[in-house]
This record gives sequence, C-alpha cells and structure tokens, in this order.
Amino acid sequence: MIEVLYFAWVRERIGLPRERLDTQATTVAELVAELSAREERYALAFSDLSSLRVALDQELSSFDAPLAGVREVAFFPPMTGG
Amino acid sequence: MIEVLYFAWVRERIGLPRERLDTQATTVAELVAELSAREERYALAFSDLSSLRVALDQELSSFDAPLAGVREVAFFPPMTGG
Amino acid sequence: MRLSVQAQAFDPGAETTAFTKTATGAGAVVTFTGLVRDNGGTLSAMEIEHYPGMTERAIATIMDQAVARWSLVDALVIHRHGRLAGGEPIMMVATAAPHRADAFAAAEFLMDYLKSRAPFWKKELGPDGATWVAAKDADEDALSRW
Amino acid sequence: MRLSVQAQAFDPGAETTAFTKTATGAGAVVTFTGLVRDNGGTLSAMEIEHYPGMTERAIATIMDQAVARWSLVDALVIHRHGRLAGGEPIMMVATAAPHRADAFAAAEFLMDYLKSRAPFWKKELGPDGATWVAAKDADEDALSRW
Repeated sequence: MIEVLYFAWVRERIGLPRERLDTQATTVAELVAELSAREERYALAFSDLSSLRVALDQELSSFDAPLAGVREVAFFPPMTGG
Repeated sequence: MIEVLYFAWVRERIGLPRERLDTQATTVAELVAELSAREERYALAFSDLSSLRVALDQELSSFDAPLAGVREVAFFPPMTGG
Repeated sequence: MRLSVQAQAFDPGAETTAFTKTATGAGAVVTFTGLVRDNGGTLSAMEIEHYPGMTERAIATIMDQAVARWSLVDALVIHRHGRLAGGEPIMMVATAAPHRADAFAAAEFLMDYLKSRAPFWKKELGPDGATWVAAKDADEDALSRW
Repeated sequence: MRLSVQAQAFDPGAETTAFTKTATGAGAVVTFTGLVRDNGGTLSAMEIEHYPGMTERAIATIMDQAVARWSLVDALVIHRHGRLAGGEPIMMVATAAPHRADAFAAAEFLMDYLKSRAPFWKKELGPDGATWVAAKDADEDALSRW
C-alpha cells in the first residue's frame, strides 16, 4: 500500500487530496501510467509531465525513480512559494 | 576667504575642526602645500595624500581640482560609514 | 535558528526586533518580506496551499545549508499558508552574520530556494476568479548562481 | 523616501513595520541593519563622526539613483552619529519594490555606496583605547559592480 498525495491544480483536476493505493508499479512513471489508464481526470492531470513535480517520502525526485520502500508519493506543479 | 574643515584623524592631528583662511592657492594641491609649509602638525596630517579625501562645497573632488569659487574645502580619511 | 510555517498573520517588524536583539556577535542583519501585491489599486487576495511535513523538512534543509555556507550567527524563516488579504506579509527571511556580504548572500540564497524548492503553491483570487500562479523560468534559473 | 541622520537610537523593527505598511504596490521589502559588533564577548563602544550637510546630500543622491535604477516603490536610510554602545543598531536601509531582485539589488547598492561615499568615520572604543576604523579595499572594490 502506498499513500498518494495531490496538490494545487493536480488535486483540483483529480478531485481529491490523497488516496491509498495498492499498486504493482515499480517506478513513478509506471504509477503515473497506471493512474492515467484508470480515469480521464487522471489522464488529464498527468498529460504533461514536464509541468509536474514528484516527491517520494517528502523528497523531490524524478519520474524514473524506483518505488521500492516508498510509503508516500506526491504529485504537484512547480512550487511558487516565497 | 575659504572655510577649511577637518574630520576624523585629520582633525585630531591638526588639532581643530575648522578654520577660515585667506589663501592665494588656485588648486587643492596648492592649498595642501601652503598648509603643510605652515606648521609640522599640518605637514604630518597631509604627509600621505593617498590616504586622504577632499570635498569641495560638499562634493567629493580631487587634489588637482581648482579652488575658484569654492567656499568650503574639507579634508578627511576614506569614509567608513554603513 | 527558527522556522515557522503558519496560518496566522505575523508582524515583520516585531520579528525583526526580536531577531536582531538575540543576534549576538552579528554586525549585519538582512530581512526580506514578501507581500501580497496590490495590483493597480485592486487589492487581490491569495490562497496558499502547502505540503505539511515536507514544507518544514525542505526549509530546514535549505536553512542548514545557508547557515553553514555563510557562517550565519542566526537565521529565521516564517511562511504563511491559507488565505491572505492584499498587502499582507506572505513570508519573511532574516539572516545575521558578522559581515554584510554574507548576510545579503544568505538571504538571497534562502529566497531563491524557498521560491522553487519549498512546496507552496499560490492561488490568486482576483475579480475574475481564481488562478494558480505559474512558476517562472527566472526563479528556476536563479538557483544556478549558487 | 525618507532619510534621517540622527544621534538618537532607533528600533529597526518599528521602522520596518512603518516602512512596510506604507509600501503600497510593493511585493518585496528588504532591510539591512548594521550593528556595533560584540567582539568575542567584550562589547565595544563606537563613536561616529560625520560631516553635517554633506552627509545628507551624499545619501540623498545615492537614494535618488537607487529609486530610479530599480523602480523602487520606497526607500529608507537611517544613520546614527555620536556615541553608540555595543550591540546597538548603527544604521539601516530599507527598499520596497514590486519584485525581490530589485529590492535586494537596491539595498546592496545603497549599502555599498553608504560605506564608501557618505562622510561618516567610525572610531572603535575598546579596552585598549580608541582606534579609527580603517577603510577596506573590499568596500571600495564593491562599488565597481554597479
């Protein structure tokens, strides 16, 4: 089981802030493909990966990173703090 | 008549903060030479011009600047504000 | 070193006073305050979303780097989340160092990293509705100078 | 724009609050505060001499340049003269601009010019007597970046 979090417009497009998933995906990219295949709103949110960022267990990571041992995956647009 | 002001260690070496002078000097350098010839304390204060700055009517200037029309000359070390 | 991610408003002046008083040995204190901009007279509101947990971790990491690299006497980061009115302080950074060049460089470094590496997202609430603020290439590029 | 050359102590925090409140349209406020450094636990005092008249003129000129070059919404310079105790604020600079890069650049520019172009001279009063602070080549060199 993995916890998946969505922020900002990714959260709005998918329509929920977080969910628990049972997945066989071994990388972030596989997880994205699995989610996109599930429903249109996911496909829409993940349609342009260059405008997305991913964090694994609260550390910025990349889409080809492995998911082994990861408990929390978060998807969000580039940050705009400060 | 010209008003001559001294600041920081220039003031301390010469022993006064300001004086009014009647001078025939046409440039700052001539004024410095005139003062230095007057007394040892002036010669000491003006012994190294590279460690001195001069302002004419409250604007930073150079030692070869003309004195025509100038009412106030100030001598001081490099500034250390801020 | 103090770090606060909070919903409540804060007073940059009061924070500056407190920070300066305890910065023993410092000769230079630099502060930066980010404000909700008043766009041409129409004060816009702002909604800031963040990623609780990761936000604090990311900022603490950035602060540790700044303190070590510029030998800071002290550093402070305050960042709000939730709804903010026009003109309100969004966040502030303060740095204290023996010399001014270090205090300035560390404050700019903290700002550049907070902009692009701390998980906050701003939504502007204007007269025409709500818009997520887009990240600027310039902000990402700013990181390359450090 | 406000400029004050004064003997009285001031509170950088209170000044920051007042400055920030009136900086309408600004998205970024940067402040710099210079403090009498506490050298390894022995708080030293300081005596600051200045050239009345020229000081105000020189600072006003520098401020006009900063406001024009970085489109500042507002700028503030406060500089003390006379006797200061260890840990006390010597001076402060504040800049307000729509964007952070301008506010930072203008504050650094003001500091660099104040250091080397405003007629102030610092004398440190330590346990071994009084010493005029020597100008640093680095401070003069800093001007070349603008």
